[in-house]
Order: sequence, then structure tokens, then C-alpha cells
Amino acid sequence: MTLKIDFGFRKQFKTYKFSLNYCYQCGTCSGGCPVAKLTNGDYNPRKIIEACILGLKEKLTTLLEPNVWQCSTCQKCVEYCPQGVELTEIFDHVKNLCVEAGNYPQAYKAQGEAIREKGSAIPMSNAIIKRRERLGLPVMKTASHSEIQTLLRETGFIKKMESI
Amino acid sequence: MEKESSIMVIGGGIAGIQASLDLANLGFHVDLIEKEPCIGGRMAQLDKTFPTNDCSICILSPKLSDCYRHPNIKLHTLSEVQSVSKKEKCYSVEVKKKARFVKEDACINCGLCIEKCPTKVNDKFDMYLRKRKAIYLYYLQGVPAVMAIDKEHCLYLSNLDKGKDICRQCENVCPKEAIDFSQEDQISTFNPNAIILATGFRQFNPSNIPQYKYAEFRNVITGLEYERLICASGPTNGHLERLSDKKPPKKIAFIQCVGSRDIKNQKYCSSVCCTYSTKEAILANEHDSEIQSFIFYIDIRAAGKGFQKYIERAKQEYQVNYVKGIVSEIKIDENENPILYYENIASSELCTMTVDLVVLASAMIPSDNIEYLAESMGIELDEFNFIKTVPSEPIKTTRKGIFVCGACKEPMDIPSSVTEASAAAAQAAQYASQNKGD
Amino acid sequence: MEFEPKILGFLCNWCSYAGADLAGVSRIQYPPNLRVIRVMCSGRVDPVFVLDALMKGLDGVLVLGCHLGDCHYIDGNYEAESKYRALEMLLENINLNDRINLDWVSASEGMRFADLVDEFTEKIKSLGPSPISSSTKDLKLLDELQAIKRVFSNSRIRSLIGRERKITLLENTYGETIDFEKFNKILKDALDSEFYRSQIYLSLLKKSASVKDISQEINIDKTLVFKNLLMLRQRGLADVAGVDGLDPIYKAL
Amino acid sequence: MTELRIGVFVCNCGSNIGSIINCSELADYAKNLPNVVFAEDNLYTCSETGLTKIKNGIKEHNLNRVVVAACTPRTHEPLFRGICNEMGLNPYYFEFVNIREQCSWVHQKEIHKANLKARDLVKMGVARSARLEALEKYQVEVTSSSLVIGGGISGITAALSLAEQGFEVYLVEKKRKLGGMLNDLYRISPNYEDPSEYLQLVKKVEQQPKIILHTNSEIISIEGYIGNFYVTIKGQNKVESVEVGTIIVAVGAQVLKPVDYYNYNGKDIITHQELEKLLKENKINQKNIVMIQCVGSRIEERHYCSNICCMNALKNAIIIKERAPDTNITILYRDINTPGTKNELYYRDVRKNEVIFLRYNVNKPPVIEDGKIRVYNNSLKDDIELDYDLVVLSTPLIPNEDNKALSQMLKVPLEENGFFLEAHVKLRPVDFATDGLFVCGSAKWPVSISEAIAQAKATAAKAAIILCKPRFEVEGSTARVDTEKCVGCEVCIKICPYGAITKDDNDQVLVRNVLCKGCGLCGATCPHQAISINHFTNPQILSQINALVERE
Repeated sequence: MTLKIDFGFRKQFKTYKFSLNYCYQCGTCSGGCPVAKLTNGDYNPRKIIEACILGLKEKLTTLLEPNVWQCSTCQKCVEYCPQGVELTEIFDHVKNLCVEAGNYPQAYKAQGEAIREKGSAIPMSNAIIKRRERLGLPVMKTASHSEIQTLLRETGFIKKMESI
Repeated sequence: MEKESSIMVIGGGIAGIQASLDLANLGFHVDLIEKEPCIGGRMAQLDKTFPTNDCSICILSPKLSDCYRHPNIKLHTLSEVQSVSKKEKCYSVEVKKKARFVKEDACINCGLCIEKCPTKVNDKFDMYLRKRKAIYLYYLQGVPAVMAIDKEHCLYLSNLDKGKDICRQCENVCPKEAIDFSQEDQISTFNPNAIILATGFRQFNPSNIPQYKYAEFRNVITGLEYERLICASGPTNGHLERLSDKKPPKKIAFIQCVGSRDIKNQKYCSSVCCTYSTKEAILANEHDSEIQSFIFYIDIRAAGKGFQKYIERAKQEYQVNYVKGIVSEIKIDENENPILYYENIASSELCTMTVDLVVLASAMIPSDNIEYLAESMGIELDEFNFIKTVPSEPIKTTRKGIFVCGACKEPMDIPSSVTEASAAAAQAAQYASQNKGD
Repeated sequence: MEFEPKILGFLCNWCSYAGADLAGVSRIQYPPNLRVIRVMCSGRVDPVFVLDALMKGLDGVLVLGCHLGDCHYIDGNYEAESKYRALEMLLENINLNDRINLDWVSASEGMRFADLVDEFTEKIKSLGPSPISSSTKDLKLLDELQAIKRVFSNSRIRSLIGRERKITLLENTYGETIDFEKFNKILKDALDSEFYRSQIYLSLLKKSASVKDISQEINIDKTLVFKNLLMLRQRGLADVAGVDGLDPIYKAL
Repeated sequence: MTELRIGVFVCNCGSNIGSIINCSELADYAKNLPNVVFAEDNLYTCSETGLTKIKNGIKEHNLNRVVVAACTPRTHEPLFRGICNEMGLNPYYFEFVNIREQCSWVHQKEIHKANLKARDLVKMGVARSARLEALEKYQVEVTSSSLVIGGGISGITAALSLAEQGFEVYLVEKKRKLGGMLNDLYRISPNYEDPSEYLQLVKKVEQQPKIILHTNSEIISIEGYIGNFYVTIKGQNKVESVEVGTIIVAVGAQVLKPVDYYNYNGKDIITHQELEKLLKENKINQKNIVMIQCVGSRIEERHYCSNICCMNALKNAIIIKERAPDTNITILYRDINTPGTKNELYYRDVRKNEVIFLRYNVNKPPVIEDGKIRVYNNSLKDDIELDYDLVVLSTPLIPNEDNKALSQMLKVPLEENGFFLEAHVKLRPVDFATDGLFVCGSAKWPVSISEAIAQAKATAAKAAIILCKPRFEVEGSTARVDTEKCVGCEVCIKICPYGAITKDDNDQVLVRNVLCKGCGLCGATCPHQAISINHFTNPQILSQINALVERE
């Protein structure tokens, strides 16, 4: 497959354009990335940045390698980057683009549903409630379902969830 | 041609030396101001120089002697500029000469005092890798070849204000009665018609890059430390060995752009690291043909005459490997062997590599007194504290009659420094002839 | 013990000496058999020096200059080449031509310098010790070398070699250019006849002798001996000393 | 004749020599050589300490010959000669033995044999020193004017600097106009100056009374020597001869025309030089522009990096971007060369401006085919396809074709690529090995305008050092004719490359010392062996051979 630089797509990164453009591909981010280490390089922040610079829409918005969803947002790459590239913020944007394209790990949608419905991403299980009791910890309050829904509606989250 | 004008050159490294020699040969009187006890500067600390690998001190040494012997040059060592003001047709420069406590014309450099001196001090010239005494010769081939006493560490001098009168062993042993504890710092005023700044550079402290653990790991050293370690007259007599266990390394990593091309530290490129690291790797292999080197880089910058060929030779003949990709972090194993974590960008592989020694190509930064000097001289610095020039006038500072050459205006290699030094001599001569004090 | 030849090298200051320095700076290792005499130009190397070295029993002589066209003195190395070619012609007669070598090394060719020294040392090693320096000192060869040295001190030969480039490239006294091959033939003839004369003369210096004796002594045809003796007489270098039976005895003057 | 008293100083050169050669033993060995009255070894003979030891040696042992066994005479001989001179000893009584470059450094694995060799070399040096003769340097009158060849930025700067120091300058330019490559540039990196700002200097040159301008002119011959060069300049209508004391070569370089690379056609595949012209004429409106770096450089045929192409491409990219921000510019590169403070910041700035930098692999270079460029990307392990309306090739500066002819006239060397070769890469960067000749700018190596200016000023300083004195000293190692032996055959006159040998009014052959370079051709050739070469005499050379074969 021959890849093509998509100059139009590249403009997607306007908000981050300065920091993205500054990348000179030294690899300081990837060499120190714990996820990259764990995945044996399947996940590689440098390659994602390179794909952004080249506007490789296909690469970025499908779930092919390099997969932006594996980033754990630990910020080590941002810390190390000698050129001040805000990698994790750029990755957030890439994730949004993925979602828009309908290509994202289903687990994230399930999580979103959970927040919409129960007000938390990880609902309290009975086991946890019992353990808290045993430890003498106060009973966890559940957030107001309607308030969360209002918030999510007003911020466009629900609409987005429905559209994808 | 006899000229009445005099010119002051500040900084006694290769740039200052060359500028002084050229001006002296043009018939000007030159006052050469050097803050250390001997002239020679950074070049004296280097082992060899690229791309010909001639021994640095071998090609510098004759210039030091020429400078010392030239009837038109007056050397002022241990001296620093205090203030500068403009007079009619010249400047008025106040220079503080720190007390050497040794009579320059009497000392014969016999070394008896050094033997007797009881106080050991970390040697700055040898990048603190060796001890020297409180009375010392700045370096073996140094000019002038006379001792100096380090006031801070000298037992006698440092206890004097406590009312104690102790030691004075050097004084007792000196065959020439050259020790003079009564010397005091002296301020003298000079009236040069023009001034050349050649204050050079210092090395960026890599502790500012936390992931390299320079301060913590003994086998992670800087380029200048490496130069001293591999130099025949250095702390190990030229035996390349690790600081942790004195073992000779077999695998060395050279990391480029340490503090350079880095917006949190020095935004600029230090110009010479690609080639000097190549040189250092070649030297390692010359010492021991089993040594393998790895140079981690972003862009290879070898545009000078013969530099590209030098790099080709390093690859083909000296087992020097160039790895595109900067080392992200360094850890160590139980034997203090540095472990490097990096991505090999050519193959996109994430790698670790265990080596015996890491040499950091630390950025070149302006010398520490430059702000004070610039302020007292009324010249502008650029955003990095290098002396400001414009491309069309690479030798002029922002003040008339004050010129600049060498690494105090931008990181540069020896040939460029020498070239600029001669250029500065031409401009200062031109200026001084047009603004004579008559 | 392995034979360790002693080799003399004449190196020009600007290219080959600098090349040798570069080999040093680059730490290129080569055999330690070479002893260097620095001269300003390979064209300074008088064939007499090379012959002197061979006569003293050195195992080989290497002359190195700048590459042709690169000479610091414009064309000194071409002159070196002329001299070397003539020298080689005569040394071929006595089988010593393999013990000398002329080559070019530039200031940037440290490696080439080392390679040349390496090759030449190997070659000399394979040839073995110089027949002059070995225990069975070859006195006849020494005489022949002495004769060749005389040839290269001879003004006729020296001016012929010195004029070679003028004659072949520009023109001779009569305004003609002689082609290289023709010149070579003239040179070869001149060298050979002067070689005979030198041999005859040196032989007579040792001992007055008849044509027959000389012919046997230096192994040259009698007619040739006679012809060249005449020339020696004309130059005032030999004369008849007496008669032995029917044979005139000649002596050196 | 006074008794020979030879002193031998053996240098350890730290461990450079000392780790292979046992220098104290070598000094002891030297002590037993004929006429040696003093010998010692020291750590660095060239250091002030070492020099003092020589001085003390001369004083205390009344030495009249000094032999130093150390490094190469090519760098250190003047220093030691100077010391001898300082001590009242004729500098030609000094003899240098090279036991470092040509011994310890090249026989590191054969220590015993290296030591034997060092002994031989010292023995030869000592023998030669016994035959050395005192010589005097010759004084040459200096014509206090200079010739600058080339009217580009370096030539102009050098000429102005010399003129402003008060020296007369002949400035010779091949073309009709001064300014060289500046005339072809649109803007100058990194400050976007209009070249016309620099070209103001041309006006200054034209108004400078000390500069005698020869445009449309060529040098057709150069004769002579330091202080006294005779130069023939051929102008359009006339041929003129001038006499100068020094010559500065500032002939610049030319841009490689990439006829063999990337389908170059001068239309939609052009060079940066051609792009500048289009920029000047405001004719750039292409949507997709691709620049390719290192075209014809850093490859097998041409190893070097041409130094200025990266900055040049970056500058042109930014100019285009500023005019038309929507232009898609991609720069295909191998390494971006932007050393120093200003250049690196500039590179960062260009990246900020959305110029795309795409690294290519030299083993799989970009391919232009069917109106597309395909370039292999290492990390994606795939080809990337680029549309283009214009391709701009960064080609290196290459030496001028006539460098060869000029180098022959000047009798100076060129390096392997055809650029002029300076005397010493590091310490004599703008000097030629031959006295009185200097080089600056891209004639020596591709340089930026700023570097060219610095180099030009440096040559002005070097030339002024010679011009500011009425006389210059030349070495005493010249040829000399033995009038008794000379028969006047004139072989020497014809063979001397410098025309230094002539016949005087009495038909006697003589050597003109200032012209003689001491090469020794005449001495090796003279049919009557009537010419002796000072400092390289037959007895001196034969004594070295003798010493080598002498048995101990």
C-alpha cells in the first residue's frame, strides 16, 4: 500500500500545530515509553506523531498499529521530549478523530454507557461495598444520576455517544 | 612597522592566542588577559583534534610558546576584567590580577614545592578527575610554566585570617625563593584602542537532564572528562578506564545533543559534538581495537572540510556505529554497567543496550562571567548569552571598537575559531589604525 | 632468526613524508624496517645516493614523491622518474633492479604509504639479504655497482638524463623533438657503453691487463672491450703500459 | 674548525613516544654516539619546560649542534630552530629526528624493533647534524600591495579590509559584475537580508581609491614569490602586468547542475539557484512543492556535505510559505545540517511553519515517476507518495573548473574534490603552504556568506602581516653553485622549475636565492656535480646513509 501525505487532514491538528510541528523524530519519547516497552514496540508514540505530521489519516483513525488507544497518559514522553511536543494532548485529539470515524475499542463505548447510565465508569460491586463496611469506611454516595445526565447532555456527550 | 596603538585580547584560548599573535605580528602591542594561571584554554584540555587526529597539545604548544616569547605580547594570567569605560580615542579597562603568590620570573617549575605541599585539591583542568596540590602548575605544558598557589585551599593562606601561622612548607623548600605570600590582588588600568573578546565556552552540566543520571552514575561521563581520561598527560596517563572499577571499557555509547537542541535547556545546536564524538570513538578504538562504539544521534552534522569522510572512516575502520535515535533513559546493572533505553529509528525497534561507558556530548554554553563582562563593556548578548553579532558582521559586537571571535559568540570548531581570530585581528587593526590616540 | 631487511627510504617533504606522518597520526601499522631520509623533493634524489646505499649493503631503497602532477615543485617528480628509469636500466644488468622502487604517495594517503612500505618490505624479504651485506660478500657485484656509480657520476650521462624532458617534450639544441622511444634507445646505448667503460677502467685501476684479461675479468666480448678502451684512451683515462707477448697491456691513468 | 658538541634531546611526548620507545635508554644510547656531549629525555620537549631544558643544555654544555628526537619536523621544526636562534646558535645547526609519527605510532606492536629503528634514526640524525652548516636567511623586499582573485563576497571583503588598512589592492573578477553568487540570490538566510544590502559593498569597492578594479578579466600568469609576485591580467582590451606582495584566492565555487539526478529538467524539476530566480521574479505559485536534499552530495561519487544547502532550502521554504501559506512543502532529507545558534532556531521556525520534513534512506532514495514522487519511509516500512507541481533539488557547491589552472599558476595544491588545499586544516586555515598566498570562501570549501566574510577578513590580516613590513625573510636552504666545478652547460637553468638559476654578465651561472625554493633538482642533475643544496648537501645525505650501515 502506498501512503499519501494528506495535507488537509494534517490541518486537523491546528490546536496543537506548533507543538506537533516541532517534532524532529529523535525517538526520546518512544525509547522511554513504558507501554512501548510492554508491547514490545507495537505501541510507539514517535510513530503516531510521525503519522500525525504526515497526515496519514488511514493509519491514525483505524485501529491498526500504531494504536493510540494504548497510551496510558503517564506523560513521561512529554517530560522527556526535547522539543516540547505535547504528545498526550495530541493523542487525545487522535482518539477523538478515531471516535468520529467510528473506529475505537468497544470497551471505551461500554465505559461511556456506564457513565451515562450509572454515573461512574466502574460501578460499585457488592464485594466492594461489603469490604468497605468491614473496614469501617463510610458508605459511598452515588452521584445524582439526573445531574450527570444533564451535564452529559449539555456537553454533547450523549449526542456523541448516540452518533457513534 | 611600529605602531603606538595597543589592543586588549580577553581570553587566552586558541582564539585569543591566534588573535594576539596576528596583532603582534602586525606591530600592535597586545595585552592578553587570561583568568586561569596559564593560557591554552579548552584546546589544551583536548586529547586529539578532528578530522586529522593530530594531538591537540602538539599543535597548540608551539603557539603558546610563540605567544609567550613575542616581544609585542604581554600575558596577564589570573586576570579578569573589572570594568570598561570609553575615553577619547581608546578604552579604559580595569583589570584585576589575582595574587599568584609565586614570583613569575623566579619560579623554575622544579616541582619541589608540589612534593611538599600537604593539601590536595580536585584538579579543575583535569575535570576534577584527579587531585592536585594547593600549589600547582595549571597543566603540564602550560605557559607560563610557573606555579600558582590556590588561596582558598592553601593551609597557610586560608588560616591566616584566623590568626594562625602554619605550614609554609613550599616557601621553605623553594630553591629560588619564588614563593611570595605577601602578594595581593592588583588592579591595573589599561588604555587599549580596541578590544577583542575571546572568552570561549564552558560545558553544560548534564545533571539537568535527569534521565541520564550523570551525577549518580560513575560510568556516565561528559565529553571533556573523556578527553582527559584518554589523554596521555591526563589523570590515567591515557589509559581509558571506567571511573567505577578502573576496568577498560569495551563498549562505549556516545549520546549526542545532551542539553543541545533542547528547548528546556539550550535550544541551539552545539555544532561540534557529532564530529568530536566521532573522534572520541576513533581514539577509543585506536587504544584498543576491540572497543566498539555507538553514537546516538538525531542528525549527523559534519559539513566541515573532510568531516564527512572522517565519519565514513570511523564506520569502516574503527568499529564506530551510528544509531539514529536518542537514548531516552539510562539505568545501571549490579556492576554499574549503564543500560540504555532507546528506539533505533532506522528499524523502529525498541532496544536496550548494556555498555561499559557512556559519554555525553554535553552542550557548549557561554562562560560563566560573560554577563558581568558584557554589562561592564556595554555590549549586547543574544538570547543564549553568547555575544551578539549579525551574519553580515560576524566579528563585530554591538559596541564600536569591541570585536569578538571564537566560541563565545556561538559554538564552533577550532578552524572556525582560528579563522575568526585572524578576522578579529584584521578588524581591530583596522579600527585601531583609524582611531589612534594621537 | 627471520631476515629483517634494512630499507632506506627517501621521502619528499611535502607529500610522501606528510603521508608517512599521516600514517602515524592515523596509527596505521607497517613493518619497522624502513629508515627515512627526508629530502625536499624526490627530484633531489641523486642516483648516486641510491647506489651508495646499495653498495653499503642496504637491502632495498625506496624513493617516494608526490603523485605525478602534484609536485610541490611543479615537476620535480618527473625528473625523479627520469633518473629512476635510467638507474633501473643499469641495475637490471646486474639483477639488482628489484631492490629499488620509486612510487608516489600524497599527503592524504597514510594508508597507501603503509601499504607501499609493506609490499616493498615483503618483496625484499623474499629476495633475501643483499648479496653485498651477506656473509658471502659478492665482490664482483660490488665492483659492478661501483662501475654503475661511476656511470651516474659521469657528466655525459647526467646531462643526457637531465635533458630528457627537454628533448622529448620540448626540443633539443637543433630544434627537433625526439620521441620517447628513440630517446630511450639512445639512453640505453649510452648507459651500456659507459657501464663497460667504467668496468674496464675500474678493472685497470686494480691491475693493468690485456684486452683478453679484461674480457675474462668482467665478462665482456673482446671487441667491445677494445672499442671502449679506445674511448677511454681518447678521454685520457687509460693508456698502454707495455706489451705482454703480442698483447698490449693497458693501465688506468 | 671548532670542536663538534652535539646535544640530543629525546621527547617522550607523554606516552605518545614513551609508551613504545624507551626514551631514557635512547638518550643513553645517543650519549655514546660520536661528538655527542649531552643527551637526555624529557616528557614534552616542546613545552616551555622542555624548551628551557634545551636552552640550559646549550648553555651548560656549550652545545653547537642540537638534535631533537620527537615528532614531525613539519610542525615543530620552527619552534626548536627558534630556540637555537634565541641561544645564539645558528638555527640550521638544529636537526630533527621523527620517532613518533614514523616510529612509535606505526610500530605499536613491535616494540623491540621500534626501539632499534629509533636508535638508527637518532644515529642518522646525529651523523647529519655533524655535517650541518650555518646558513643565513635572505631578506626580500616586499611590494606593499595585494592581489585578490575573485570578486564575490569573500574577494570584496578581503579587498576592502586590506584597502582600509591602507594597502593597495588589485581586485580581479572574471565576470562583468562584482558580487558573485550574491547576484543570483533572492534572500539570504537566516535573516532574509536582501543581497542588495551586501551588494552595497560593491559600491564601497568602486569608491575605494586604494582598490584597482579589473572586471571582465582573467589572470594569465603568475610569477615570483612572496613580496614580489608578477601577475599578468588579461582584460577585455588589454593585457596588464602588476606587481604585488601577496595574493588572496577568493574564486568561490559553482552550483552542481544535477543533469544526472531526479529527472532534472529545469522546468518543474529545478535547482535552488533556479528557484531563487523565480522567487525574485515572483513566479512561484505551485501548490505542491517538494525539495530534495543531498542531491549529488554525500554519495559515492561526492562524499562531502556541502554545508550550506540545508539552510538555503529552509530559507526558500519559508519565503514560499510566507507568501502563500497554503503551499504544501515537503523537504526530503537525510540529516538536517543547521549547526550553531541561529541556524538551529531557524530550522525550528521552519518546522513551526508547517513545512513537512520527511527523512529518506540513502539506499532507497526518492523516485520521481509519472508525475509523482515516491519515497520509502523506514519506520512505516512503506512508500509514501507525494504529488508535486515543482521539485527543487539541493545540489552541492562544487569547485570551479579553472581551479586546476589557477593552482598550477600559483603552484599550490588542490584537495581530492578540487577545492584549494590550505596549509593546515586547524591552525593555518586560510594560508597556503607557500608564503604570501592565502585562500578564503568557497574556493576552499562551501561556506555561508557569514563564514566567507570571516575568512576573507582573516586572509586580510594574514596578508597585512606581510605587507606591513618593508622586508620579508626567506629560508636559507637554497642551491649554491661551485664556480670552480661549473662548466656553464646550463642544464640546471633549464631544469629549475622557478627560473631561479641564471647566468650573470660574466657568463657565470648563479642562483637567485629568493626565487630558489631549495627543491634540489639542479643538485641531483648537474652533470658536473657543481651544485650543492644548502641544508641537504651530498655529504649530509651520505652521512645519514653511512650512519645507517655502520656497525656498532
